[in-house]
Amino acid sequence: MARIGVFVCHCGENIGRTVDCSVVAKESAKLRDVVYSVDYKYMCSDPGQIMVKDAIKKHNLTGVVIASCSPLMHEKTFRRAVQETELSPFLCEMANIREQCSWVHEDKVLATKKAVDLVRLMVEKVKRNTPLEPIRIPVTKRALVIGGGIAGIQAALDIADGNQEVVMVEKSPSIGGHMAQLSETFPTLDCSQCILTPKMVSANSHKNIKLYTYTEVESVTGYIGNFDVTLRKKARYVDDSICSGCGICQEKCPQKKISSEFNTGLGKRPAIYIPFPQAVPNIPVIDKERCTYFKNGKCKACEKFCDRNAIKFDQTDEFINIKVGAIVVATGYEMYNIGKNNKNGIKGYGEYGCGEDPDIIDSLQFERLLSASGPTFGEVKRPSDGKVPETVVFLQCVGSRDKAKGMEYCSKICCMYTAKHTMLYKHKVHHGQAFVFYLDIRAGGKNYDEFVRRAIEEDGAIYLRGRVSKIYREGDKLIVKGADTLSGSQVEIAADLVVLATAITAQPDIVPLAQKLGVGYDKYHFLSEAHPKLKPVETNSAGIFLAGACQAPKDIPESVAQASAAAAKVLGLCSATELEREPYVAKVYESTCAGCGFCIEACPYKAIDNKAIVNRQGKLIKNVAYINQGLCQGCGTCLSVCRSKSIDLAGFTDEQIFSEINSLFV
Amino acid sequence: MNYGYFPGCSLHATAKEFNDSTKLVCDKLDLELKEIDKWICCGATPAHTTNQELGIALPFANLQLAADQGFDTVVAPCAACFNRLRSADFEVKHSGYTAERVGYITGSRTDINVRILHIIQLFRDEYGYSRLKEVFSKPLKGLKVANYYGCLLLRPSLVMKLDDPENPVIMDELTNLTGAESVPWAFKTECCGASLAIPETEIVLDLSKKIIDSAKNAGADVIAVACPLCHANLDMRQKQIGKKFGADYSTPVLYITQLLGLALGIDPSKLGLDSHLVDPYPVLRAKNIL
Amino acid sequence: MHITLNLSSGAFAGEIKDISGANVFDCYQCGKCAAGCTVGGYIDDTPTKVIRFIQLNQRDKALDSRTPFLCAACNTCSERCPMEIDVAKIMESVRILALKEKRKPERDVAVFSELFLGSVKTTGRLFELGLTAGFNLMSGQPVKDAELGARLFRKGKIAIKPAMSGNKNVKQIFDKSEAVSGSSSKEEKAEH
Amino acid sequence: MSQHKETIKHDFEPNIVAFVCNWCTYTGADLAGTSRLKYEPNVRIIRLPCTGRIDYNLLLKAFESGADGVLVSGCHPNDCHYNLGNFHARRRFTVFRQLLDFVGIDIRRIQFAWVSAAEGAKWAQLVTQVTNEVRELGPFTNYKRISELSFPYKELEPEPLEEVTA
Amino acid sequence: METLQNIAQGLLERGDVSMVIGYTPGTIPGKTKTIFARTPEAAQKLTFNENCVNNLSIYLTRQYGNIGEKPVALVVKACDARTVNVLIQENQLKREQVYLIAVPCNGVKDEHGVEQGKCKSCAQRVPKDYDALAGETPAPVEIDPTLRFKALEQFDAMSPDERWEFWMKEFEKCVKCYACRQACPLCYCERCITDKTTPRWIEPDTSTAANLSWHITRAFHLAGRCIGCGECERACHQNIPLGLLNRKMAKEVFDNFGYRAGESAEAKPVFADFRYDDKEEFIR
Repeated sequence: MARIGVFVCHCGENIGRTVDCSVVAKESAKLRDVVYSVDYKYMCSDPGQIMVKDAIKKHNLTGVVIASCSPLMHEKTFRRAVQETELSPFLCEMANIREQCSWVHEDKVLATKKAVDLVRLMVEKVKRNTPLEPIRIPVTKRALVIGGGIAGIQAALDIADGNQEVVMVEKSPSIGGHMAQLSETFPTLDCSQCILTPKMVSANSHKNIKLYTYTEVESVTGYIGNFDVTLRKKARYVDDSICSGCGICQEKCPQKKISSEFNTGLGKRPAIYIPFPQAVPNIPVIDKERCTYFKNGKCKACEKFCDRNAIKFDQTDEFINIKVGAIVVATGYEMYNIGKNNKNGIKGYGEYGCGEDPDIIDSLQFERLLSASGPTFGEVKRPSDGKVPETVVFLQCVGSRDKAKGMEYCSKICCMYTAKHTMLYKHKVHHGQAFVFYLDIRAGGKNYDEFVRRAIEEDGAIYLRGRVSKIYREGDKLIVKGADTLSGSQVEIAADLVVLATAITAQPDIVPLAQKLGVGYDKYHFLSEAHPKLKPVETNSAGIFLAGACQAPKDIPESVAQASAAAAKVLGLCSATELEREPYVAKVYESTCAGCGFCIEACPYKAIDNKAIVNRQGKLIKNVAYINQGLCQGCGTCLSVCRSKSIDLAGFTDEQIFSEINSLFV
Repeated sequence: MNYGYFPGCSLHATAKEFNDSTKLVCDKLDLELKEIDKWICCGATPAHTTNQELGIALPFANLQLAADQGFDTVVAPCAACFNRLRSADFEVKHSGYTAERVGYITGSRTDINVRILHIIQLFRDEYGYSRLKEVFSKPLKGLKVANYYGCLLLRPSLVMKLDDPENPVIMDELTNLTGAESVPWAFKTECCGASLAIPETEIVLDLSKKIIDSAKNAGADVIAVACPLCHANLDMRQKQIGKKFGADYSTPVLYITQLLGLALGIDPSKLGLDSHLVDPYPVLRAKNIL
Repeated sequence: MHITLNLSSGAFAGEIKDISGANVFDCYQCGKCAAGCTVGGYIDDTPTKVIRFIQLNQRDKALDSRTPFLCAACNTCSERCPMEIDVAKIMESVRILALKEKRKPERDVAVFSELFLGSVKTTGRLFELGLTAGFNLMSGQPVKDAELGARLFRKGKIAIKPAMSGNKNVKQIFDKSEAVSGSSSKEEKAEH
Repeated sequence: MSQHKETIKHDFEPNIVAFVCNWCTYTGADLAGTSRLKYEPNVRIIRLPCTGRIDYNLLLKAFESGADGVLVSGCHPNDCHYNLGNFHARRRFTVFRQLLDFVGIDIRRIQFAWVSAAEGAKWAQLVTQVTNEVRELGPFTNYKRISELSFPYKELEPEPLEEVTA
Repeated sequence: METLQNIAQGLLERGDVSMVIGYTPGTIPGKTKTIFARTPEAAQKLTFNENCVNNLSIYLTRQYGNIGEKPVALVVKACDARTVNVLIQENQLKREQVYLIAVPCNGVKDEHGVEQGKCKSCAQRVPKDYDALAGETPAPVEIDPTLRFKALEQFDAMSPDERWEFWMKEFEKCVKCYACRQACPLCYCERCITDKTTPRWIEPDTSTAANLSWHITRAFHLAGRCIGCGECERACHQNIPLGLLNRKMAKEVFDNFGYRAGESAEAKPVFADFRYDDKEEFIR
């Protein structure tokens, strides 16, 4: 016979204000099998927990219902308390009378009635709970870091320094990401490459880091502690074990006029190329689409001149299988392009000429113009004719905060880097004038607002509060038609160069990866964290963590901080030899299973297989489903496709749910 | 297929050459336009900016007339009429509340389905560029044209659905088909002030000047338009503009249908080239087109 | 300029929403409409500011603004608004309300519309000569555009007689529109 | 969904059962609470790991037990904690709804929604909407009628013990 | 052209199959009964005519224990063969365990001489896949495929309440003899859900409510699986139009997922599968 105890928490005023807790306790006492019920101000406090423990002993309770906050909040607390008695922690259930009752209702009578119902449901459920044993799973002490930008590098280094192995994957030929493209960084104006390259080098040389560039994630299976990952190492056509990175191939390549990705189209590169001088690894890659040999079958200039015979035209993609225990996703962002050909749902800027005018550039391009390693060696020269622009107009919020273009969010970093741009521009072109069209200056951060003020006060940037309606060319000049809402006027500026702070958008190919990983994403395709406040680096897939701008627009300090946080999570995970997992897994009743195989097909984890039942003579009696408890994550999809009800799910058994429903309305 | 033709008030008065050229070109292309009997004014801008119901009921009444007369498509050369007809149709289709009111005002049913096309759409979508290319007999080689779309033809783009509101190409494509060269320029979708011409003439003079300047700077010999209001402001006001700004303004402004008519070898005087205030003949002769 | 704010601060915005369907609180005052406004050089308040007046419930300031009357209805603002607000329609609504209350901050434009519609009401179609002559008379500039008129006349572009006369159906549309419009939005508002 | 709505007394308060997944909707409902959004108190949530676990039996049983309305909610497509559970559920519900409709159960009484962990506001709005809609439909009496008709022996059940002894 | 008897005889003589399951004339005129021919002689008793209404594939399910080491030959009409496909899809059978003798079918009649509903809308004269064909390949016929769902149209015009009244009147008659289940070749579960007691999802009594619960379950369990052989309806002595429920399910599955049960033995069962872009207009 079940003996259930009900403990009703007031949560101070939080529950007590709307739910009459003493009534709930009294009503609970009337329920069949409830032998003890009580209400108390703070059940989660030490005295509250002691109360529960004492009652379990004194009344020989076989099950406990805590009516308080959400189980997502305190289930662990109370189960731990219960565990300290003789009772299994899985014989404790929570009735959520705070988040889903007292906080959302105002009528005390109805809220109390609902609270009583919620308790009754849980009493019915807990009566049918069984003591379960947590599942222990081994942990592979190796992490995968996807993405080799600053976030990925930082996470990899922190994990590696914590003495755990890291496999780092970068889809482009070199690590470094967007940060490698930047000139100086706000708010200190220190050189981006100067602070980044040492980290790139140590990521490459760290004994605990195995680096794969020009490599993508092909597939991911498994679960926390035990992921099986297949990587696709794309053919570089250069043997990275032989190549010394001398660069002679680049020099000899007859194709010289390919627009350089690293220089955002402002510079040129050959068909065989090292993306930038400080690239890590310093090994070239052949752009197959543009290579003369691959196109016409003739050339091989690079091969001829390579004295180490490192060029391998017959190289193919290579697949590498690795086992890891945790994954850090640090895939970064991409700048929104104002052109017509954009991702679905995002429109171009026809009013700004759809990016067809060479002197309307985006901020990343301007970074390259400012950068000493850039196409102009740090001199600000406009792309159309190489003239030094004397009037530069900066537009913030291009695409961002723009419902019509499909991006309603703030890109967060543009206010700061635009202020930086105006400063760096002024430092290089002393007689030049920078104008900035902005909507709001968002400069929250240490020394951030001071930085923007400096741009305005010391470096003379004129800030105009308003958007720009149209940009068009008139001879040598670009006419910028904007507004200054502070004076309530239209503003027209004849500019030499226009720089657009375009929105930070998710990586265009992030969705397939997210689906491989089972990580959620929002409508803008930024990856979803498990909790906006309390689990900012976790995802809803255990063992997979986020770092950097793949989650939302972020600046460098934030990306680095989140990367280190993700690394701490990974190290925490690796510090245990075994993981405990809630034993909510499904099991098959073989005697009634007809072996139809629906569950095998439907299982998202491929955790179910056929099992042949044979008699003593070895003759097949029948086939039934068999669930691998290690792979089962407990979603219960198999139950719903099982017609004979031959599968059940621990923790959410048919009987438990059935009696919950049955006790709903009395 | 025959099309219900809605000329609108201007085409029966100041823009009669638009009317003539439209009819001649369509005749030549065997596109049968039949004027909607007893059509009424679409109300233009004054109606919808004074009384919303009126601004929808007037144009919608014409769609009802067209439907009653058995037309399933209405063609309007005037950008303003086209805009009002499309807008009225859009509002009635998208709001039951509006439909009910318009039904009451016009005393006629509102669940009608009439396609509304601008004349240039007729050439693009119904006749087709490939066929057009074949029928042009007299290429306008060497003529540089600034195609001026203005506002009402394109915006609101959600309702007009004619072309890209910022970088439209339809008139340029037609121009290029005639053998003339359309020049890229910045003011093709700016507004000339249209309905303000009479009450706020000065504004219109300023706006029109900027447009003509931009076209001239882009190297255009003539400006092509598809709207009688644009034409009125750009052509008729050039002398006044010249006076106001102390410069000579004599850039011919032609209707796109006149250009097409010339390319089809239609007599220029029949196309109404004589009725412009800025005489286009000198330019056309200089380019050996006439 | 001084503005006092009080409890009923959303009232005017509601009125505008009933006519235009646009929620002025979507506007975050970015000024893109002002930036591209065709008549930006001639208006007193930018469209952004007119919307601000509506947001702040400044009925008089909005209705007495010349801007909605000088609006060329070219829709540039609506087309480019990042918040997809139909700004032109808001201007139209302000103007309709101003006319209803016989406010005419821009008399000439109001008179022109009146004459235009008057012409259409009596003849079913616009009689351009009558309109221009009438406007010039009423606006006290009888010889305005006279020279232009003479040139147009010579080109055969001006009809001397109205095209159609006395279309009954048109008069009915005008009368009923006026009646419907008078009762407008009130019931609708009650419904919401 | 106004925050400070005065409580209106209705003649009929519907009983609504919500079957929700643990990861998205249950968390979203928690978020509605944390954000102190107000909604109608008619819904009783039954927490399940995933919409994939929500078999048609549960929905049917809910109606049998006296629910006036049933709400099923889980993660948006591609957002499922278990990757695919909701896709399977979506397929089943598409057809099951039609079956209920076919035998004459008003399918406005059974509603489906995707509510993510971030959509507390959507949850609050959803519950209020569904409650109002079901309230409008009135009590679900179909089952009571067929049960009453064919349970004549119910009346023959023995009197409660206390009364006999008294 | 080979006759049914010849094929069967050959199979049994060669020992290719352990038995041939087919039809043989019954004792009552107009009826046929099942024969399990194990010898070449017995094969001569096989027959096929318009009275061969039964779906013999039920004898392939495990409960009958007919399948041993050797394959079994089965006489199948086009519709019966679809059932076999479903059984293969659902791991109840391997294709190599059954030898399909297809018989060209122009429609069958029940013992009262009534042509079956399924036949009126059936354009398939022979199965898609078989091992031997008894008789000649018949000329193809064209029948409007939407005819299958014609009978459902009457319900479109009815209100939910009217539909409820209609079905409750039908379900009221049910005595839960479970003949529908027993006759169904796809109800092969060893322990039917209705016999499960912990928990008891379906009340065992014969109140209309409990009957409704059973019939919803039966229909839904056959959704996307039932090929429409009609055995359930024929077995129902209370004449409950069970076929309508099955057909409705088939229609919904077809309309929504473009899937027809039994078309292929390789296809994934419709409810063990999904598409990322399945329709979801009904989800808020």
